[in-house]
Order: sequence, then C-alpha cells, then structure tokens
Amino acid sequence: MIKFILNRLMTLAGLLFLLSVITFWVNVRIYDIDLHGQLLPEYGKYMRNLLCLNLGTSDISGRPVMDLIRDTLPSTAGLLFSSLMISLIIGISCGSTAALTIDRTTSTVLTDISIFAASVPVFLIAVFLIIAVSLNITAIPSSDELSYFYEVPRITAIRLIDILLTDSGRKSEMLYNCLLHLVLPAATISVLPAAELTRITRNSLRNVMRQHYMQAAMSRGWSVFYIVIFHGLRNALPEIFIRLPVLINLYFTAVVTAEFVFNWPGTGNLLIAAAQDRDRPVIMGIFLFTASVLLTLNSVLSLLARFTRPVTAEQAR
Amino acid sequence: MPLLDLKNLSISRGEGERNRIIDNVSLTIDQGDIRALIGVSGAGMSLIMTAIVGIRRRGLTYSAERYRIDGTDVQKLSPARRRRFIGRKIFIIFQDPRMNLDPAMTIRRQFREILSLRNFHDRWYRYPGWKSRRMENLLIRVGISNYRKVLRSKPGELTDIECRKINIALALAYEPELLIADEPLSAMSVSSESQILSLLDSVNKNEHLTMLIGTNDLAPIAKLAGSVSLLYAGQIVETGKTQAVLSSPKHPYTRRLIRSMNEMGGELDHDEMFSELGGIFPSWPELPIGCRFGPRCPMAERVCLRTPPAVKLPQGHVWKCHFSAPSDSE
Amino acid sequence: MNSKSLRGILCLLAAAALLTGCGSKPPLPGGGLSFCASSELRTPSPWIEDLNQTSASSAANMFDRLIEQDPASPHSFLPSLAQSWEVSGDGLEYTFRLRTGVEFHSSSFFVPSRPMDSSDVVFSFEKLMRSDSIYYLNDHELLRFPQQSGMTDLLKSVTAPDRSTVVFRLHRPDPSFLRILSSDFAVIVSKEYADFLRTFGRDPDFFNSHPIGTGPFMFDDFREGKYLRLKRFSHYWKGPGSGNVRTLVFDFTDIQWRRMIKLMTNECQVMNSPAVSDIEFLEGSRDTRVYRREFLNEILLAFNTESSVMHNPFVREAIIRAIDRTAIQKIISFDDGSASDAIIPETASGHGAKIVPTVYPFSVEHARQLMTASEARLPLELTVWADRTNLNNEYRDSRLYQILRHELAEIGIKLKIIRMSRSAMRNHRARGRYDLAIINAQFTLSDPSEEIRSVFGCSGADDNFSNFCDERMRLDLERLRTEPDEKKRVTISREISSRAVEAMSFIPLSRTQDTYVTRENIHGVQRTQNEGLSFMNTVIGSHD
Amino acid sequence: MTSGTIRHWASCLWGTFRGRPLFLTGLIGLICYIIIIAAGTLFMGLDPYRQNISEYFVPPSLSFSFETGFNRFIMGTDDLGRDIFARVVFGARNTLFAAVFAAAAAAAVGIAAGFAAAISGNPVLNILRRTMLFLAATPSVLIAVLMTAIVDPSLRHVAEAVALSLLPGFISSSYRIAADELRKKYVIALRTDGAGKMYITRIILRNTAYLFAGMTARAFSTAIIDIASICFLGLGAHHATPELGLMISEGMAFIYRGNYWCIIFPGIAIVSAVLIVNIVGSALKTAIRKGVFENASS
Repeated sequence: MIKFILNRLMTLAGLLFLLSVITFWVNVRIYDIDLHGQLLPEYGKYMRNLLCLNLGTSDISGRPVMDLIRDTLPSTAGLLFSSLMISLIIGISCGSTAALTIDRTTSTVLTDISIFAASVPVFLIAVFLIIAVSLNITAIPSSDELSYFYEVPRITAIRLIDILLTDSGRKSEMLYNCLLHLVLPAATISVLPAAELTRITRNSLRNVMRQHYMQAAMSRGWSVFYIVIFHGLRNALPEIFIRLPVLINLYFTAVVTAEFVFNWPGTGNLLIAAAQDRDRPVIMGIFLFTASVLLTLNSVLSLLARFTRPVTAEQAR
Repeated sequence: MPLLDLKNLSISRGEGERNRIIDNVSLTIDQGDIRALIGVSGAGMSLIMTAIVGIRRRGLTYSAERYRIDGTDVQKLSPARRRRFIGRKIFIIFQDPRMNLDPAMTIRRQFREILSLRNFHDRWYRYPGWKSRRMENLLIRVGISNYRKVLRSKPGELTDIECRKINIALALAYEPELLIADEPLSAMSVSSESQILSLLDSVNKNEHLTMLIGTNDLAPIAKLAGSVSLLYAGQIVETGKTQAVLSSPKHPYTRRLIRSMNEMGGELDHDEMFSELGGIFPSWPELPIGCRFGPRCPMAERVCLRTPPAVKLPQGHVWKCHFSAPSDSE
Repeated sequence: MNSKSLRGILCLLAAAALLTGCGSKPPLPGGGLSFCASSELRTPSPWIEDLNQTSASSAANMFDRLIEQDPASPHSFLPSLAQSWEVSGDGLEYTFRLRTGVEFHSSSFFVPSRPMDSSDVVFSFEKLMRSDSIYYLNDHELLRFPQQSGMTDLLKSVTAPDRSTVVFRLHRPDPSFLRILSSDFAVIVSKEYADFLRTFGRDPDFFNSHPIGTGPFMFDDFREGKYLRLKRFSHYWKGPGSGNVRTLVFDFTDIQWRRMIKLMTNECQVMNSPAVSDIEFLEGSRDTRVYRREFLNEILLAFNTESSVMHNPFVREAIIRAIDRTAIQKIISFDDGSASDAIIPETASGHGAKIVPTVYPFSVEHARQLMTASEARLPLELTVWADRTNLNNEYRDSRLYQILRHELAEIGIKLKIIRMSRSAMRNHRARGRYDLAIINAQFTLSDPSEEIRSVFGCSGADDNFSNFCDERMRLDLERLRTEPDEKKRVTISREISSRAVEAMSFIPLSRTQDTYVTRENIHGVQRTQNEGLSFMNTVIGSHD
Repeated sequence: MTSGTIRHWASCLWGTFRGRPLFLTGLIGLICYIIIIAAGTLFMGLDPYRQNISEYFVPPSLSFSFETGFNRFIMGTDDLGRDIFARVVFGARNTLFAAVFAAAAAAAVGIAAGFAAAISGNPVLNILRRTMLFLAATPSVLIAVLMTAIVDPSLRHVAEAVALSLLPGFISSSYRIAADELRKKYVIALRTDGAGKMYITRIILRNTAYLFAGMTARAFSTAIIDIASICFLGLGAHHATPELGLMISEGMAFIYRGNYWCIIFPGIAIVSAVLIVNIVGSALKTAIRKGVFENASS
C-alpha cells in the first residue's frame, strides 16, 4: 500500500515538474527570453519564483497574480462547493433510483434525461436559465455574488459563511440575497455533472445490485434506502471514483462558463478576462495554479479509488 | 401445520406451457425438517429459492396458487410488509460463499448489522457488549477458533470454508425459521464437505432450524435430509421421505440417479450420468412439449412425448409420470 | 419495494428546492440605487482615473468643487465651496472666498475635527500639481486630470492668506481657468485626513483607496472592477436636498448586454451607453426612460506609421478608401448622416452636426488600384488593436470589426483583431507590434483640447497610437496648450485633427452619441459639466 | 476487398440501423444534417457575411405569399440583417470540421501511441502512458486559454487545443484495451505460433475496432461541445466567423428584447449534432462488433 502511495506521489511530482517545464518553455516563447545556453540558471530562477509563490504581476492592473487568485478563489470555492453538493445529491439519488427501477419508466426517463443533458453545452444551459428564469422572475439575479448594497466583513472570504458569521441586523436579508444570487450559477454548474453522475452511479450501482450479497441483504427485508446507501453505494464507490476525472473536466468548463456568463467574481472569470485581454502573467499564473490543483486532485482520486476497492481473494494471498 | 407451504409456483418467460421455466412446483416443508432440493444446475433451483425469498428477476412472471409461511398467507400482504415478513422468517445463503458477504465490510460489522437490524425485543441478552459476545460464541459454534482475526478481516482475506462457516454463523445470529442454502457443498474437498454437513446437521438438531438445501448431488445429502425433492427442467418429478425415495424410487429419472449412485459408490456426478442417458438437458426456450424427461427417458412411450404427465400421490410420496408403477425390472 | 427510497429522494429534492428558494422579490435595501456604469474604476479617487463618465460621476457625487458650471448658460459659473471670487486685472491672480462650516465626511477610523478651510483647498491643488507628489497610484500611471486639463502648466502657486481665502496665481492669463476649476475632477479633499494618515504611514494608498470629501455621498466600499458603494452624507452643507437615495452603488458592468439585463431585471436602476439599436426598444418600453447625452464619442482608426507596412502611404489610403464609412455610421449609430473626415465637427452642437464632404470618398476600385501601386504582397495580414473598454460597448465593437474585416478583405487585406483594454494598449504600445488601432475618443464639444492632446500628442506618454507627429502638429499642440481662448482652442483642435487625417495617420470611423437610461420610477438624475451623473436630487419613486 | 465482404458489412450496418428506431432516427438525422450543410454551403448560394441593414431582426417564419414567394429568412436575421440560416449552416460546417479534425487527430495519434506502448512494452512509452493517465482530466478550456497566451486565438488553434485535451484519454484507454487483449488466450496462442508483432497488432486492432469507434464518436461529440464552449467564451474564432458558439455569445446581447431566434437555432444545431453523433456512434459500435464477431448470414 505504501508502495502504491509512493508511486502515485512520484508520478505527481514528475508531472508537476513537467508542468513547470512546459510553462517555462511558454514563458521563454512569450517573452523571447534569450537563453544563451544558460538554460539551467534561467530555469532555476523561474523555479525559485514559483516555489516562493511568486507568479509575477498582471500586465493590466499591475497587481501580483497570487493576490488576484487569492481574492477570487474563495468565491469560486463557495460556488463550486454548493454546486458540488447539489449535483452530488441529485446525481446520486437519481442514479440510485435509476439503478433500482431498471426496466421501468422511471429508469428509462432518468437515463434519457441524463443522456440528453450530457449533449447540451453548459453555456446553452446558462443562456437558457437567464432567459427562462432571470428575465421572468426578477427576484433571481443574473450576475454577481451578492447585491452590492450589502456590506459583508471579510472573515473567511466565502460570502455565505461570512454572512452566517456576522451579527449584522440584516443578516437574514443578506443570506436570502446571497442564496438568490447563487441559484442560477449553481444550477448551471450542477446540471451536467449531475447528469454524468447519474449515469455513473446508475451503471456501477446496477452492477453492484446484481451481486449476491446485495440480493441477500434485500431478502432480509431491511429498508431499501439503508441497503442502497450502506452496501450498494459503498461498494460502487471505487468505480465511481475511477470515473470522477471526467467530472473534474466537466466542473472546470462549467465553472469557467458559469462565472463568465453570470459575472461571478471568481478565478474562472478572472482567467477568461485575462485571456481576452491577453494578460499573459495572469494567464500563466492561473494555468499553473489550476493545472497543479487538477493534477493533485487526480492523484487523490486515484488513491481514493484504490483504498475504497475491497480486497479480493487473489490479492490477499 | 407446515412451515413453508408453496403450491404450484410457476415462473414463466412469456405465455404458454413451454415458456414456464418453473412449472407448477409445490413445496411443503415441516417444522424442523431438512428438505433437499436436487437437480442439475439449470434445472431452476436458484430460481425457486430466490422466488421464495421474494427476489424477482427481470423479464419473468411469477405466480403461485398458495404461498404460506407459518400459516400466514404471504401473497395477501402488501409488498413492503411481505418483504419484512419474509425477511424475518427466512435466511438465504447463496452458492458462492464469499459473495454472500459484503466485500467492503469487516465480518464484525456484518454481524453487528444483523444483530442490530433483527429486532430482538424479548431477548434476555441485552446487556452491554452482548453483540460481541454473541458473535464470538457463534463463530466458535461453527468451528472458527481464530475468531478475533476473522472478525477483523474483510471477506476477501478469508478462505472459502471460513466464509461458508461465517455464513452459517450469520444465519444462526439472525435466528430465522427457515434457512435456505443454495449448493452449500459445491466445489469443496471431501473433508470440508463433511465439516459443513455435520455443522448443518448439528444446527438442525440443536437449534431446530428448518432448512431447504439445494444441491446437485444426492449422495452426501442423503444422510442429512429428512425428505427430498427431485427437480428436472423446472418440474418436481418426485418428492418424498428420503428413506422412501431411496428405497423405492418411482420416477425413471430418480431411479437412474439412485442406481448410478449405488453402482459408483456415490462418486458419480450428474454429468456422467447424463452422458450415459444421452440427449441433452432441456432448457428454455427448447423445453419439450410432453413429459419433460420424455425425450431422454429409457422407457418413454408415445404419450410421454405428447402430453404432460399427471401427478401421482400415494401417501406422501409424490411423483410425476405417465406410468403409475414402473417395474423395478428395468 | 422502493417507494421508501423514492420518498427519501423526494424529500432531498424538496430540501434542495427550499434551499435555493423561490420566494418573492426582496425589497430594495434602504433607498438604494444602482448605476450600471460602462467602464470601471481602478480606484475610488476620481483625480487619478481616466476621464470618463464613470469617474466624472463618482467625482460629482463624492466631492465638491470651488465653483460649478451654471446649467443654464455654459459660460457662466455658480459659487459652490467658494462663496465668491475675484480676478485681478492682469488675469494672473484669482482670489476665492470660501464658504464656512462645510463638513468633511467621516469614516470608521477618521473623524474630522474641523470644517473645510483654505488649507484643504491648497492641499487639493498642490497634490495635483506637484510632479513629485506621493499621490501617484502606480508609477506607470499618469495623473490624468491635471495633465489633460493643462493645469500643471498653467498654475504657478496656490496660497492661503487666511483660513477662508485662497489665491491662485497663474503663469499666464487663461480665461478657461474657471472652467478647469469647475470641472468635476477639480475636487477638494481633506488635508487633515492626509496628515492623519501620514502619522500611520498609510498616506498615499489609503488616501486614494478610502477618499474623504464633502459631497452629498460619502465613500463606503470599493472593489476594483466590481463596484463602488457610497452612502448618503447626512451633514451635507447644501442640506438634505430632495433626493431619497440613501445608498448609491456604481456597478461596473462593461459588457453591454449584461447592463441591459440588469436594467431589465431592476438590478440596476440607471445605466449608460446602451447599444444604439436598443435605444428604439428602450424608448418603446414602459419600464425605462432614455436620456440622450450632448456628448461626442468618436471611434478613430489609427495607422501605426512606425509599422513597416503602414509606413507606405498607398496602403493607408487604400484602406481609407476601402472602408465605407457612411455605411458604418449607419450601422453603428443608426445615423443617416454621411461620413466625414473631420474629427471635430464644424458646429459645436453635437448631434446632427453638419459634416464636411470627405476627401477620401469610398471606392473599392480606387483602393484596389492603390494596393497594386503600393506593391504590397497580397494577401496582407494586419494586426489591429482594438480598445475594449472606456466608453465603447461590446455590441457596437463586434459589429464594427465585422464590417472592417469584410470590407478590407475585398482589397486583399486580412485583419487580425486583438481586443484589449485601453490601459493594456497603452502598456503594450512601446513594444507592441500592431499596424492599426481602433480607439475611442471622447470630446467635450465646448473644449475638446484635453482629449486632442492625449490622442494626437507627440510625447511618448500620450495615447497617440499612430506614432505620427510632424513639426506643424508639434507647433499646433504647443499653441493649444498655451492658448487662453476657448473658441480658438476649438479651432486649433480642429486644425490638429484635420492635419492628422490629411497625413493619413488617423481616420474617423464613426461618431456616436451616448445616452443614459433609467427605470421609469427614477427621477431627477442630473448631468454635470464633464457628463457625469449626479444623484443628489434623485428620487426613487414607487413601482406601479 | 471482395464483394462478399462488402455485402457482409453493408448488411451488418443496415441490420443495426434497422434494428432500433433510435438508431434509424439518428441515421436519418445525420443524412439530413449532411445534406443541409452540403447543399447550404455549396449550392444554395447562401452568404453568411452579407449584411442588409434595412432587414435587421426579421423574425423567423415560414410564411408564403404569392407576390414574394417564401420568406427569404426562414430562421430570421440578426442585428446586421444577416441570414441566420446561412450563418447556422456555415457555422455548423466550421464547428463540425474543427471537431472532426480534433477527434480524428487525437484518435489517430492516441491509438497509435497506446498500441505502441502496449505491444512493444517499451518502458519509456510505459512511463508516458502513466503520465497520460493523470493528464486524462485536463480540461480543453484550460489548454485553449494557455494557447491564447502563445498564439492569437483562431478556430484552428481551438481545434488543436481540443485535440490535445482529448489525446491523453485516447492513449491511456487504447493502452488498456490493447493490454487486456494481449492477455487473452488467443493472442498468447498466436504468439506461441510465432506470429509477428505487426500481425498481432492487426488482429487486435480488428477485434477492438468497435471499442475505438465508440470512443472516437464520443470524442467527436465532446469536441463539438468543447469547441463551441471555447468560442462562446471568446477565445476562439474571430468575430465575423460564423461559428455556433460564437453566434450564441453574440445572440446573448439581444435576449432581453426577446429576439431568441439568434440563439435558438445555433443552439439546436449544436445539440442535435451532438445527439446525432452519439446515436450514430453507438450504432456504428454495434455494427462493427457485429461485423467482426458475427457471421453475415446469421
């Protein structure tokens, strides 16, 4: 097991190194750095900056890139977390329902919806939501994180938590406003991952439900809810984890698009604005940051998949 | 009053006689009895057993004239109550011993789950830690001495025989009224087989646990079972007390089986016997029209191939053949 | 068999639905008004911002000036923080008598101990004039207002003989000096605040990021690129006024359709720069009112004369002739006027200005011949930098680019258009490789000289994207800087711009007129001298 | 290829498509799509660039009058008076071509590399394969953004970015498929019979072709979505280029006034393209599996 972890860590380290080489090369190309055969010293300088989290300063605003990321990341994290929760709840419950009602209308309908939803680009969903919801129900806003009229002290930098922590007289009002702002972006982000999760859960849970231990548990007359969660999903986890990288990709695109369309003050929006302004330090900084986060996440997921997989008889011997 | 009273269970894939995979199977098991259900794989044993515990496969239609457990008409219960009722009364162990256990859970947790989810309202042993004591006792009872290690392990780390014993221990912990075991002896060495057999015997004797054991081999179970039913292509061809069936088999299939068992000293398995018989084992969708054993029966006549035989039942010994008293001379 | 699980899932869904909420409209918090501004501010301090409507509006609402332009007659002035003023006979000395008892805003960490007096005025102007001042935002930024208005060259000294008198001394007589002082950007700030901050060593940054003024609204919060929030100042010296706006938010929304959606969904009550094609729609809508602005916004095409291709005048002329500017004018601003070569129109009345016939009429044939004559290798690929922010809007820009691309393709020129903000363009200019630049220039009709000097200026620090400058222009720019008479300055400005067009370094593409739009229940938004919007007397009516 | 094999494949294909109504619908959709694009771009004389200011925001209709004939703009016009139908047709062509390029390039390179790694057993290739497993989740938007830092955005670069993001997935799954296949008995038997690597590769490729068909189809639909998304974010095609994602991005500017047709038609074009590709892809997968593993007569 330790060998496996070490293996993954080594691979991760190698990939991060590769990433730094790629970004270094891009930097050399962008700024026409004359290497003069001094490749290693230049690279060393670059790496030293990276390790000190010095990602350069923005061409446009003149602020350090790391500050920009630090400013915007909490908003993205809040949005990501809430949509993650929504899509997990919806995806897993729909997937479980579909797996349990296989060959019945419920299952067919759920599967068809999830296949159709996976064919819709996320920006179409965002546009559709603006048209269908925001323009009709004016209470649900189509941009920003919180009405600019409210003042929230910056404690954790995640708005929702900050609001819960303040003791302002307009707390409930602010909370309501914040949740209303969250509706459309979170819905946009959750749709595709929820659909994908429905499919993943359905397929892996269906395989698990065929196993004898599940049939035995079902025959004991216990609550289906209990059996599905504590036996079914528990055993479906490894397969779900293996397929989660697809979801990471979906989430990334969805978050960037949703932040762009709904003007959410997050890192994705910053990235798109930087790309449109060709603000190279910001692009490179966020790329490096996001790519290393994604790589780390990937290795964590593969570790999780490995640890949740039950020991088989062959391995035990 | 019999514990299990099942009459004319039919499981079919579509309409008509020939689509009945299980054709009018009746089973009555008395309290404390061990009933052996004997048939080759593919004869429909698993299907009958899962049908009894209420697991239905997709694409099949189930029907039964009567289904009572302990005098309660199960078919009249609502689906949710039926599940709970059957669950309390019956414990099923499937063929693969390891796959009966959740691979992601330690044995201790599985015991704990069974001990917690089964409602023991009236039990005396509800002192703190009774669950651990109980599971340890049960493991010792089924002959596992290194129970500490076993309780810590997950099924993947245990051997087949251990898993079988754990299954039986779990069944004992659950305290069902009927234990259904599907091929509890398959793919085991002779010594392990006898271990399990004696364990089942002692459980039956001491805990008075009624059992329905499905197997494809008559010989080892003959000493254990009080009564046997022989299944062929979804039909029960002969039922009776073990002694009666063994001494005077009525159905040609049974006779063939018993004769080969006697000749080979119990070593003969089904495949060899049927290679002697010739023909192939019928299965859906090529079930015969008349008597299902007809095409392979050594004493078949024309009528056997055309019409299904009726059931003959003199004094508790039931068989299904066109000929009322086949001679022993064959 | 699974009715129970279904029930559980339904419960979860219901909980999720409750969480996301689908209730009624929340009440607008405390008489709040949100202004969706088309350009963003980098600081809440208007005097270090680009001159545009947003910064002018923030200056107008947070600060006061010594004098104000009379809305009734553009060449006379009304007293504001100054009660009265005198001009010496030689026109070199201006003496202002200040109003007493004018209170500054207070903030959570600073409470002014005294009302405004002459030292504040002296400080406010010295801070702008002194090139060694510590009030620079960033070292690469310019102090926009004083440099553009020419005040740095004009003003010799500011002195305070006593607590209620301020004397301005000029290098030379300039009748437009009062106009400079009445500009939205000539604001009065608190010296006491600066001193207070200096004791903590937080002077320049905090002073700029948390400004203290005397205006009807006081600074509350600012987030770069997002919003500026102001609160009503209860001790305003002019009294409470008739307005009921308690919180004022500048919502920086540079994407045009988002401004529109915010206006339609009442997230904003006021917006500026709607798409021209939307004005008809907005005027027809029951929910909105449209106010046209008397202000000129010109889109210019600059030829980078330092680029190897654009150095060739044949290519430049070919490009000018290949562009159907009448069509562009029609498409961009739905204006039926014909295209003109004049950057500053003859009459100063703005909309519907008489336009001189063009020297370079549209002719694709002629353009093709010119291209052949230029011996440039076809297809020619040109890099175009396009101004993304400032006063433009997304919609109009993309249309403009498409038309340009379409028309220049006819004569074998391929365009590679890179959109960036004005400040990004300015930063990249020195080492950038571009052939053409599309810029938005904003002229005040009564005195366009500030923008003229920025756009056509000869020093490297200006926004002159053509990099073209000859002796005559240099002289004219010098004359413009020193010319006291306002009318003459307009003439010189016109000369400079026509010289630039003549030299084919610039060509006007279209001229638009900006407007602002409010919800129907908003009344009493006032325009200020620099086309800012003042919300002091704005009334938010009830919905119906 | 003999006429017998052609007949065999034709019957497999037709049999599969006929077998399920869904597949048949997908096939009909595909044919319609291709016909519309081909006819629209080649024969109908549509011009996605032609602007006509006097006819801006004409709503879509199928009205017919004897004087003027059919309405010229069945999908309406946009703010510059350009025919949305023409733009959708050309946009679909541009988007789909870019997606075809991305998917095909990624599939060709990825499958070749994965097979090479699996069959040669070269440790260097193996390490490469391992790294690809990690990179399999690199979002295409991220790569596209990085590319804007180096080169100017254009549809070609978007297609390249999407191809790059699809590549790791292809490499790792084709490696896995080939490795699984290599472990099978028939391959071991072939090896012991002394078959060469090229021969084994060919056999394995034939037996796994249906998997790759499915993968490529999925990659194709992903590429369509990704290219449209990247262009929507303004990191792709130039402004005037007819491109479906970009059209929607521009159409956003009119939704508040109810001119939904600027968005709906490109949206339908994207979604239907993705659905058709998915359906036809899974049909092809079934058909190829049938063709390889089943006898034509059965």
